[in-house]
Amino acid sequence: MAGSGTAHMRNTVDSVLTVRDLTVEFRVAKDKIVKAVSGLSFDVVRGETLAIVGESGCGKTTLARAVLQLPPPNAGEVVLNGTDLTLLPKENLRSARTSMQMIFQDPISSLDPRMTVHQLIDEPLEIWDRGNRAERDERINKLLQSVGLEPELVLNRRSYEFSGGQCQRISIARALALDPRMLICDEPVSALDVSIQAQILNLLLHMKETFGLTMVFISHDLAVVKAISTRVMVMYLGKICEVAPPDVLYAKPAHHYTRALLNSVPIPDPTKQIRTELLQGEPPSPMNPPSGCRFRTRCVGASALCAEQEPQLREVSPGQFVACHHPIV
Amino acid sequence: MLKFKELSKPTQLCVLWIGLMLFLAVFGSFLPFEHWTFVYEDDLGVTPFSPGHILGTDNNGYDLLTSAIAGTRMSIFIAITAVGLGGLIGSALGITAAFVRGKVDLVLSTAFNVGLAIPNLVLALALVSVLASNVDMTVVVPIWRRVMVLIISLTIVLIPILGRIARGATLTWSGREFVTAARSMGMRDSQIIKKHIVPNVLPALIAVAFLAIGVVIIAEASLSLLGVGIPDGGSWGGMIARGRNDLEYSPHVLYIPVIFLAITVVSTNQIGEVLRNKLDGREAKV
Amino acid sequence: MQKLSFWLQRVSQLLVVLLLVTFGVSLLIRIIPVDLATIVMPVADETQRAAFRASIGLDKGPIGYYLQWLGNFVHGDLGNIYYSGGTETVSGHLIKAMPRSLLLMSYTQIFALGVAIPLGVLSAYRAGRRADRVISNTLFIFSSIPGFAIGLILIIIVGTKFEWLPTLGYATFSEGIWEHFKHMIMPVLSLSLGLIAQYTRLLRADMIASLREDYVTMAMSKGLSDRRILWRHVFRPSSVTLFTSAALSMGGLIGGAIVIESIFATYGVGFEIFAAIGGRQYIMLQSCVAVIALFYVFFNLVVDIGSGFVDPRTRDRRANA
Amino acid sequence: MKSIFTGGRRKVVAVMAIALVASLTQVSSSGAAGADTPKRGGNITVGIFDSFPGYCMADNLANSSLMGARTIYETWVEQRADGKIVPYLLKSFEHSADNKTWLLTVRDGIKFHDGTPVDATALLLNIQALRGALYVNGLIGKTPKSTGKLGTAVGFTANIQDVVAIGAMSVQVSLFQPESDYPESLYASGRFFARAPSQILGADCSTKPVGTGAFKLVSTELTKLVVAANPDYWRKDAKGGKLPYLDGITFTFLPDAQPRVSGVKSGSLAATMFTSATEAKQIKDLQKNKNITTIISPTDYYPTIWMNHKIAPFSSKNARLALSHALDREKWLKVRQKGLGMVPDSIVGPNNIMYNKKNYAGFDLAAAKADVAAYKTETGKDLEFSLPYVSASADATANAILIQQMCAAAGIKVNLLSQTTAEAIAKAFPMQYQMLPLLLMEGTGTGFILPFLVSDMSAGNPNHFITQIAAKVPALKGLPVYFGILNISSFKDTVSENLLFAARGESNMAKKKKLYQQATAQIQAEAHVTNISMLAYSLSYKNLGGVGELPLAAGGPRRLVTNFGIDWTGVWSTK
Repeated sequence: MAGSGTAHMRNTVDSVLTVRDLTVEFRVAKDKIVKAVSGLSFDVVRGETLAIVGESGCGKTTLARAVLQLPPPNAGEVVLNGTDLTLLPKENLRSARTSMQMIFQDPISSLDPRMTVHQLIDEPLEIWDRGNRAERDERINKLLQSVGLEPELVLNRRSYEFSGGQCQRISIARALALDPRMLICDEPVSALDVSIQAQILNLLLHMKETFGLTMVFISHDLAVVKAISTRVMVMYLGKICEVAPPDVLYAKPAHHYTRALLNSVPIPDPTKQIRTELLQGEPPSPMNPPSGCRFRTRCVGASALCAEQEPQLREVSPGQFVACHHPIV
Repeated sequence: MLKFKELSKPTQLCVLWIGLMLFLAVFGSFLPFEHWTFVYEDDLGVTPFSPGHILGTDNNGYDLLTSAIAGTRMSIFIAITAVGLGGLIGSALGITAAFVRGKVDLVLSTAFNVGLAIPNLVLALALVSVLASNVDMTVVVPIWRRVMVLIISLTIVLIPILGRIARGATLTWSGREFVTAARSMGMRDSQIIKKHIVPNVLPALIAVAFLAIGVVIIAEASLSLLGVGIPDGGSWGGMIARGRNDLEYSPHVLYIPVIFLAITVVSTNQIGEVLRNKLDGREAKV
Repeated sequence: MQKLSFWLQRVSQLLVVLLLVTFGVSLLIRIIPVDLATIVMPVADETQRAAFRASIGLDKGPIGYYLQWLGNFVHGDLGNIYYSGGTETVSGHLIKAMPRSLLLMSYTQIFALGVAIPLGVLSAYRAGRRADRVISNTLFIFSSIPGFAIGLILIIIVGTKFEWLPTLGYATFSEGIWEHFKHMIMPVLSLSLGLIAQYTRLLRADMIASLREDYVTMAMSKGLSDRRILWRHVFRPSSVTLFTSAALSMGGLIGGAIVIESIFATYGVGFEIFAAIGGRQYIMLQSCVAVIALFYVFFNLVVDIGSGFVDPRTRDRRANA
Repeated sequence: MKSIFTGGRRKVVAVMAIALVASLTQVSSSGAAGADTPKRGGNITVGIFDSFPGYCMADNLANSSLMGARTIYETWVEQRADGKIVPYLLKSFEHSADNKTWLLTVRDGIKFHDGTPVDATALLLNIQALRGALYVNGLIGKTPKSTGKLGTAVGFTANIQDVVAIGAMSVQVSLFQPESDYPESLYASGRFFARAPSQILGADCSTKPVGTGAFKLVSTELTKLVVAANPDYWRKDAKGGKLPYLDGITFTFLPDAQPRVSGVKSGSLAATMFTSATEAKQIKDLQKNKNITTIISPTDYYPTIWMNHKIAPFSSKNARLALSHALDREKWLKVRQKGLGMVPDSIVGPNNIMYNKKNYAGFDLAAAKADVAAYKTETGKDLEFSLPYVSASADATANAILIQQMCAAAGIKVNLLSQTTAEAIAKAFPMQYQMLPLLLMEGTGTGFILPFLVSDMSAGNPNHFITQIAAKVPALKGLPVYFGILNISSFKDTVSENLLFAARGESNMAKKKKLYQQATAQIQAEAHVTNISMLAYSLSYKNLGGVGELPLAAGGPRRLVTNFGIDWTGVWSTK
């Protein structure tokens, strides 16, 4: 049922980021192509937080990196503030990237172990020559304070002296150093302890308000994105399954995959009956995805049609778009 | 990063020995000794601790202390130059291959594999013998040119070894997210290599380079022993080659250069090892 | 299916390496600024030299020369050795020399592994204790003494002082098994001491890592004997790395063997290469290097196949590397 | 300076005396071993320091590999211990009154290894092959081309005008110039052996040696010669028993001294040869070893420094004298040869008929400096030359460095020119170096010395067949160069040349000696060639009996150890 389509696109002037027909493929060997992202489109409106959710390996991270042109996608366009990044020459791309920063999954690996916190946060400022030494130092202090770190205590220490949560705070401070309009968070909390997760999520929400950010938030965990997102997009094997506001999606999922994902979230209430429809088996290989709907091999509602024809996104309720031949009503 | 006092006793000794070797290599020629080929005609093949010859003489009448110092200069010079050049070129190629990927990587990796498919010593022998052949066989090839040929050959041998290590290390490091982060910040590739890749790859390469110095010293000695080194240039290998024919009755002529060589190789290996462990230790913390 | 294509790919990769190595060496020989015929046959007249040039394709360009050499090589014609009295074929020399070198290297490997395995297991079992320290430090020093120095010292002590072993030459099996081994002991010792250190260290590190694995703790908690755990659960998985490294060290061994064979006058492939260089028989040199590269590539393949069968993870790791 | 000089010399003499006594005692000790009865059987390995490039006329086997070849081959004549040349495969040689015609008669009943008889035809073919007659004929299409190319033997035999068979067993040699000691030329210091006609005319002349010797070829390659006993060998031991005693010998090429020393000590080698040119230390060490017998040859080998007269700087007499005066021969003998050998005071040794100290430019630093200054005045240049040396040998390198230092002291700059042995030999004939130290002259006679000191061994005779054919056939135009190819200094001194040829023809020994000595004085006055030392060869062995005991076929003892080692026919293994 996972399929293509552009019905969910809003095409407003407020779109900060518009992605159309994005395709990313890797050649791993001769005649072996991993189709990580296939003809995917979405847009992000100013001030919005788009959550992209899916199982590990569904192409979320690839998608995020392709948006940043790291590496550039094989096809499709990525329009950021009215500029198609895929058409930009290298040098212009370099400066265009600054308005869109990324937070990574592994907080430790995203910081160079050889550099002090001061050097780490100073680095983007230095690249773009933002202000003189004193101005930059002031900005670094402010950024650190805003992410909840005490500048005097941390400035001259190196990343391996910090915990994961602290590293993620440093990453956030660094990402914000260039005043980006947009922040792409690639599973920023999945490597952290649950207690720290909430702190970082709150920090991100706080930062979003303070800095007026537009965010793309990637996660494999529907529970995490519930509080933070304004729109949720569910992905399966490089395709979109469903796009909807979180309250609609959580209450009334229209796609069998979304429902299965929701079912896998543990329910803290022991009185509630355990829902039966859980995902079975492993996702198929992205090298050789199923025909028609890519989810059909694991779908309880699959029919012959699903194998023949790829479902297109269509609106099933206001703001809720689903790519399925047999949506749950 | 590494403090001398924190090192273990044996490692300290190794560092001191290497320091001594470097001192002899640099200032050896200013010491008040005759040239190493000076013939002490009344002291042929005297044993160590003889008056006037603390390490004895060989059967050519050469003083072994002076020879060893001259040998230090030549061997250390050859080793450091070859490892330096090989490391520089090898790591440049290795880093480029791993960073650029794609066709460049394919070409360079294949080139490394080709270089590695020939055993070191065979490659060095072939290179030295081909490169050192004089165009006009009645024209003398000066010592400095033969030293150059030897260094170039050993460098060529080292390039694929060090290149492959640099490539591997770069692959690991350039996969780290801070490299992606730097890119997303708008950093130029050249800057990323300079600021993030090289500083992270370098320590591992330096550790390997220390090990490579030992390899080069032994390779040079082997070449000298086979008679394609610098026989009249005075290196440890040359001393061993000279001492080899006398080993039945003047074994000290063989032992002395072997001791110098072995202690130096032990020292560079030990220092390389310590450096590597130090780096591994830090890596483990990350 | 996938496996087959993996092997095909691997073999074709190695073939490319082989072709490039041989082409590189043939180029090397073409860049000698002097007339090759004059160098290879200093004692000959112009007609002989001209015939020589034509016969090996020196009158053609570098690629034509290489193709002709390759054609001959594939057909087993590795060229000739020229001297004042006539010619000898390189293949004739190699056929005689090859078994000696292969035997020398096999004995060296067997001996090195035979010593390194117990030492490695012992020092891993006793990691950090006295036995481990003594083994590690002794081997560390041994690994820093070049093989030829060990060989020369052995000659003084074992050969001429006590007259226990012959100091040079090679004895075929037909001259007696014991005679054969007597000639091999000292060269094998000189070549293997460095390897023993290398293997022991490798095995020790690998086994110490394995000893920390959960399944070992599990086995211990089941109450299995130390000996059984050590050999069955720890040594077995570690041995793959060891044997891989052993096969890959063959190339280095050939290099070391050149010096050792010239000291002990074993007249193996190493000595042939040395003689080729000493006599400036560059055609012979080219063919010898090609043969060695062939062996190197062969051992690489053996490693791939071997480790692929023993442990599929290794194969994947190697394929990714 | 002077006192050191004489003191050193006294020391040298003392050392020489010791060496001589030592070698004599060893001869007698091996004589004592002769009391044992010979033991039959056994295979031994012998270490040598030269390789086996081939066995045809043009393949110049070097000294120690000649020892191997001479187990297969025998010479027509032999040299007795006292230096006299006596018949060996020949029954007799007779000469005409003018010493220009020699009748050589072959011994009866000897067969080559291939079963063909040794007769007049075989002798004739051997001499013709040496002269190059077969080669020349081959070129014009009469005999197979496989007879090989021309060798330096052409120079040795250039005085032969004609050679014809007289009956089944005799050959008559006619000479252009008289030679009162022609058999010495036929001996050529042990190099002109009897090759079977099948070998000479066969396609494998270089690789399939067929002779009359006590051993037959099993296999040969560059580095190794394997021979096995010849069951039909013609000579018998004192009791009429079959010879040889040994089943077989393997001669192994071991260029470095160390494997040979440890080989003979450990028993891997039954015997091995050394040269005092580079291996005096090893010889002296082995002399001290009680289990090993070491025999040293007389110091009858005169390694010469050949200075190329065709090119600068040694086209100048000043340069030649400077080099000759600069060489501190006392120091050389002491340092490089450990006293084993002799300080030369003539271009040949005292046992040689040509020995004459007159005009010899010995070590004299002041004179050397004066010569260098004179050279500078003459040419306006500083004296400088390249010294070729075999860099693969550490000892040869040390030799070269010492010469360099000695020259530096006199103000002569020496550049060391690294070469392989094969290159050095290839470039020496004809000479392409500025100078080259090379052992060529040897012995007590002049048979192996004269060709190196005259410009044309045929004395420019227009009747020589090569000269005649070369005038007609364009392809052979360069051939007469072979008459003087052995004179690698490339000098032509008519005064000394005439004296040498006159001496060669003279029958009166006193007159002959005087003429030779005059020639030597002339060559030394012009410093055409010089030298730095005289040297010896040695053989060390263990568990062998009968070394040097078998007398010559014509009676009398053979010379014990020479540059080609010993005769292996009567040797047995005591192991």
